[in-house]
Amino acid sequence: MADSVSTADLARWMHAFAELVTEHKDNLTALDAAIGDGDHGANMDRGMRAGIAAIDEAAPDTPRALFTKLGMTVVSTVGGASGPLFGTLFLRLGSALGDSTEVSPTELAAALRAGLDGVVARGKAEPGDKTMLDALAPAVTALESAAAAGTSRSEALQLALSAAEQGRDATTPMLARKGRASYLGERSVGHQDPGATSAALLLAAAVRAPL
Amino acid sequence: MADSVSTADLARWMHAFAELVTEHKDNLTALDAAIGDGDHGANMDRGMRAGIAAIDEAAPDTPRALFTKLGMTVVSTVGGASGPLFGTLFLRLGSALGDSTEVSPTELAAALRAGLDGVVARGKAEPGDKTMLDALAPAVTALESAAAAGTSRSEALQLALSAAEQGRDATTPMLARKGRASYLGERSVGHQDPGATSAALLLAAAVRAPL
Amino acid sequence: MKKLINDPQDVVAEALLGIEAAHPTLRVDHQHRIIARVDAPRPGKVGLVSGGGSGHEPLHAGFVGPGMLDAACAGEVFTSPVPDQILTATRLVDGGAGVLHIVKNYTGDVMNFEMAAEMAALEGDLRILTVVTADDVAVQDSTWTAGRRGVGVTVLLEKIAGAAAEQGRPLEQVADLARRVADNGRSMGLALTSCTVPAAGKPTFELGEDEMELGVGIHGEPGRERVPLAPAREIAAMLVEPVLADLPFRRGDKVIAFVNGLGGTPLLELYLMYNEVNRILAGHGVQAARSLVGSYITSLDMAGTSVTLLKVNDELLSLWDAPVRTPLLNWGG
Amino acid sequence: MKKLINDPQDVVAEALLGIEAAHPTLRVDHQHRIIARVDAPRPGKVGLVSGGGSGHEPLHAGFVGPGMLDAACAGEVFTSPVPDQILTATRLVDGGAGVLHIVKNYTGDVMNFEMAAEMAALEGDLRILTVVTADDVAVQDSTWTAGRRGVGVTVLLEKIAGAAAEQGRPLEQVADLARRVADNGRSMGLALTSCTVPAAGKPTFELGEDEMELGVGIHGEPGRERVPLAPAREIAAMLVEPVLADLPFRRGDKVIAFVNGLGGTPLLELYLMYNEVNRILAGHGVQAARSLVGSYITSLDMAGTSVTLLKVNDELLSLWDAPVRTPLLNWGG
Ligand SMILES: Nc1ncnc2c1ncn2[C@@H]1O[C@H](COP(=O)(O)OP(=O)(O)O)[C@@H](O)[C@H]1O
Ligand SMILES: Nc1ncnc2c1ncn2[C@@H]1O[C@H](COP(=O)(O)OP(=O)(O)O)[C@@H](O)[C@H]1O
Ligand SMILES: [Mg+2]
Ligand SMILES: [Mg+2]
Ligand SMILES: [Mg+2]
Ligand SMILES: [Mg+2]
Repeated sequence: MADSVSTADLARWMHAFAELVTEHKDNLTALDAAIGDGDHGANMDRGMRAGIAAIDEAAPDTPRALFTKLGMTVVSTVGGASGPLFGTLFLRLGSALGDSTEVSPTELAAALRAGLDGVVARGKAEPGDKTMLDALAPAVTALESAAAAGTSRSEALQLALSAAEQGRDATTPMLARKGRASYLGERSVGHQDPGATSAALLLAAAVRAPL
Repeated sequence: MADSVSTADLARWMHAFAELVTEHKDNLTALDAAIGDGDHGANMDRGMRAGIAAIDEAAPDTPRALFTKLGMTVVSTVGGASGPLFGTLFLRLGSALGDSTEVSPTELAAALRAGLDGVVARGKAEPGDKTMLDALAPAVTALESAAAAGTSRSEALQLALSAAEQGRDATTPMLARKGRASYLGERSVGHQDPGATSAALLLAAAVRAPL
Repeated sequence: MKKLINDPQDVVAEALLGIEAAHPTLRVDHQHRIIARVDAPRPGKVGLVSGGGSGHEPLHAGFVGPGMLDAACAGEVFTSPVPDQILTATRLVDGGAGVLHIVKNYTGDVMNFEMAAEMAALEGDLRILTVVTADDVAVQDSTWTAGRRGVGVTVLLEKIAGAAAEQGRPLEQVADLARRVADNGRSMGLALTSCTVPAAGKPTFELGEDEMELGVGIHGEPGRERVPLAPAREIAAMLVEPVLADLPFRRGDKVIAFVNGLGGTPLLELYLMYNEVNRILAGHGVQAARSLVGSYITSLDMAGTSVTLLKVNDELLSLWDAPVRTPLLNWGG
Repeated sequence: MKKLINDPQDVVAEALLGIEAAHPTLRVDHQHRIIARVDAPRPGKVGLVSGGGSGHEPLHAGFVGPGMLDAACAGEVFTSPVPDQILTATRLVDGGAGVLHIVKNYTGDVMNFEMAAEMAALEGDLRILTVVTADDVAVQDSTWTAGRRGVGVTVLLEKIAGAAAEQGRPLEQVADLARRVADNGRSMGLALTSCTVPAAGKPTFELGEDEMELGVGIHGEPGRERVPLAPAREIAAMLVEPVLADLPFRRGDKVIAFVNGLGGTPLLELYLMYNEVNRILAGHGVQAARSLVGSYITSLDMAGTSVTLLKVNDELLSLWDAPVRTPLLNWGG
């Protein structure tokens, strides 16, 4: 990842994420119906639509302003598990990126790490629990390695996306230990986690934007 | 109708009626489901089973004792519209036949007329209202004519049964004005009345017994 | 058929055992299937007896208690109780001031209560008056027919007459009041699904995924008309407008507005319906002075709703507000 | 999908309009979707706030009133409320004695209430304690998982803690009591049919005509096991035995026995179930000192039932019996 990104780039990333969520809404809901309560698509879509509308209106000029607005909006419109978790992810991203107008690859990776830590602190899950962490955590690690190795941005994002998708796919055989799917015990095995699926879309959006 | 019948004959008639009701239970219920509340089969079956058990136990030796026991039992086990109506029919039959050990054809026809009048008094329906009266009334008239003409018993009962069945069939195109079917208004047209169907079975039982 | 039951034949008997176990304020005569106030008879108080087929719970057993019914007679599912049973209940609650029979207008119910009253008359000294509810505007009224069905207004009547009896009013007054309620209430119902009678084991009628049955009663009888599925807003209009037009209810009238669930409909939907009903009433200048929202007169597991409006004056309102202590209606000092 | 609704998106908002219109004792903040006692805040009284996804009505809005909740927060259908909303409700009911948050144990509910409490802490001077219900024995408990779901005991807890708050007890005491209720209650549920989430438009899960889902929660999550359709007697055993074994409840224990309908189940069946439950309890020497039979914590239109047992002593019983004045629970002087 050779070059840095602007607040406008980050906003395009979030627009792309919102679009992907809308496109995959029904699938997210179907995944959640199988092992949860069938609202993950609606939750994410409601939150990202509101979030995008809020940042479009506020036209924030720093990463902090962008992600704080987005995170607050997601927290106060989604509810459920994904509201506080994605909300916290965005709020932490905002705090970590701060007011720098240009974000370096290393800064971005570090900010995502901070976001991930926020999700862990809020949800008290670990990788392997069959949650969004299982997609997010490997993606952040991949991004950190790429930043350290000085990989090109598009290649680094591609690597992070692959890691997220592998992580997402790896949730299928897992036994859920957190969230609603944990109520199913053994019956949660064999289903892909909805939250890991939307987390992978976050990385897909970075590739699509492109960031 | 040349010869008279005994209390034992009358009891066999009621046994045959109970059997026919049990055999036609599902059909009676299906007819009632179409234009009523779908319980006519269960009602009649419950009532006649209890009635038969009661007369078998009491072993009445007069028509009055027989039909009073039967009528009271039907009244106190059936409920709904058919309980008081068939119950009243039986109770009036009992009063009209009294304690004579041998019942002449004319007496039987007169007793059924009294029973019919009891049903009219209780239910305030008229022929043409799409009720059990539409089968009962022509049957009683046929029996009266046959008794007056001195027709053989088996032929007279056959004539009464035909009249009952014609009356029953004639309920199909009628618009119901009494009982639950009346709630349907025009939609009651085109369905055979369940009570007329069970009333026709009463005559069929007389033929089957044979009375 | 998916139901929380054992043998379909035992549904009523076993539910009565449950009612008895759950409510120490009620006494249950299992032989006669009578649910009575534990303190019946109340000397000097007019007794209130109602009853009907089972399958409409909480009607009537859930309304037995101080300020409402003294006894309820439970028939087989959708089949009226029998005269013996009604007579036994009547004797049980007679405190010397006479007994009011509250009867929903169905041929079977009317005849069985009538026979009970005739049997009582033969025995002398038991005074019985009868009020018949016939509030369902889906059925055309005529002297040539069995007339209208008694539905939702029965609940309101039992409450109001119960309050009057509790105040110690004499039988004639309680009966007059009850008749005023019967005369001033109108209802209409709609089914989204059929009910399933336990003994039948399958739905009483078939209804497509995009159809509703308009003008149903509470026994799974087919309604007056099959109509396409519609939003709550339109359903409310289909129910409220004919009810309003019938009495008629006029601008300035005060009503008790009762949105009832038919057994399989959740409260969330009933509150949503109540909003629509209330909006239509406001549009007509009719004031919902009081409301009742819930499943109080049901048709087994039928999904659907009925709307009952009762025109009230201050007297009826104060009787409505008077204390009541029954399993299902319970309020006041 | 057959429901009495308009646009699936508007279900919650429109039901709140209906609740407001039907209950003058409640005040509704439509922007924040808060249902509060009209007289909130009560100076010096501990405030009780609960809330959760909608679709469980009457929980929680139907339990707002003197002797129970001060405010309820309604989320989207099956989605917990959001921190802003919870914080607004908390401020609304704080009479200076602090506020108890009553939270059902779902990841989303717990996190959103937690964030609201953190936001309140940042602002200072608002004291909040939280009690979490986690009574569903169908879910295996473990420190490694999200733990058990909060289900039926929530209703009993809101009543008992509400009575304690109404008596003027301090926040710590009310919270302790609430925790004792949470610790001593256990539940298990069974679905005969799936529910249908309005926004989804079709049943959450498919269930054959001769199957039931054992161990369901209240969100249409699949249960622990799919079992063949069984009579009420066996269903009662499937629910009560694991509940009894879990606490465990022992011979001589007194309980409040709560047989709940999941939204699409008629009262007749619930009373029949109550009879079976009571019989099993008696067989174990456990005494049903009080009962609650009805649909109080539901899962939209799901047909099915849940059984909750709460072990009680005289103090809890007297708090249970204390006066309560809410739309759905209403009794006492
Ligand atoms: N404790 C947790 N930590 C991290 N992620 C979690 C946790 N609990 C649930 N999730 C994620 O949230 C997703 C479900 O979100 P959603 O359906 O929107 O909320 P809810 O479960 O409240 O209905 C799950 O698929 C899972 O990835
Ligand atoms: N007023 C009446 N007079 C004569 N027969 C009647 C009257 N009302 C109803 N019936 C008869 O009763 C039959 C229905 O009986 P049943 O189904 O057992 O009772 P219910 O209508 O109470 O469910 C009808 O088919 C009709 O023949
Ligand atoms: Mg979900
Ligand atoms: Mg019938
Ligand atoms: Mg009937
Ligand atoms: Mg959810």
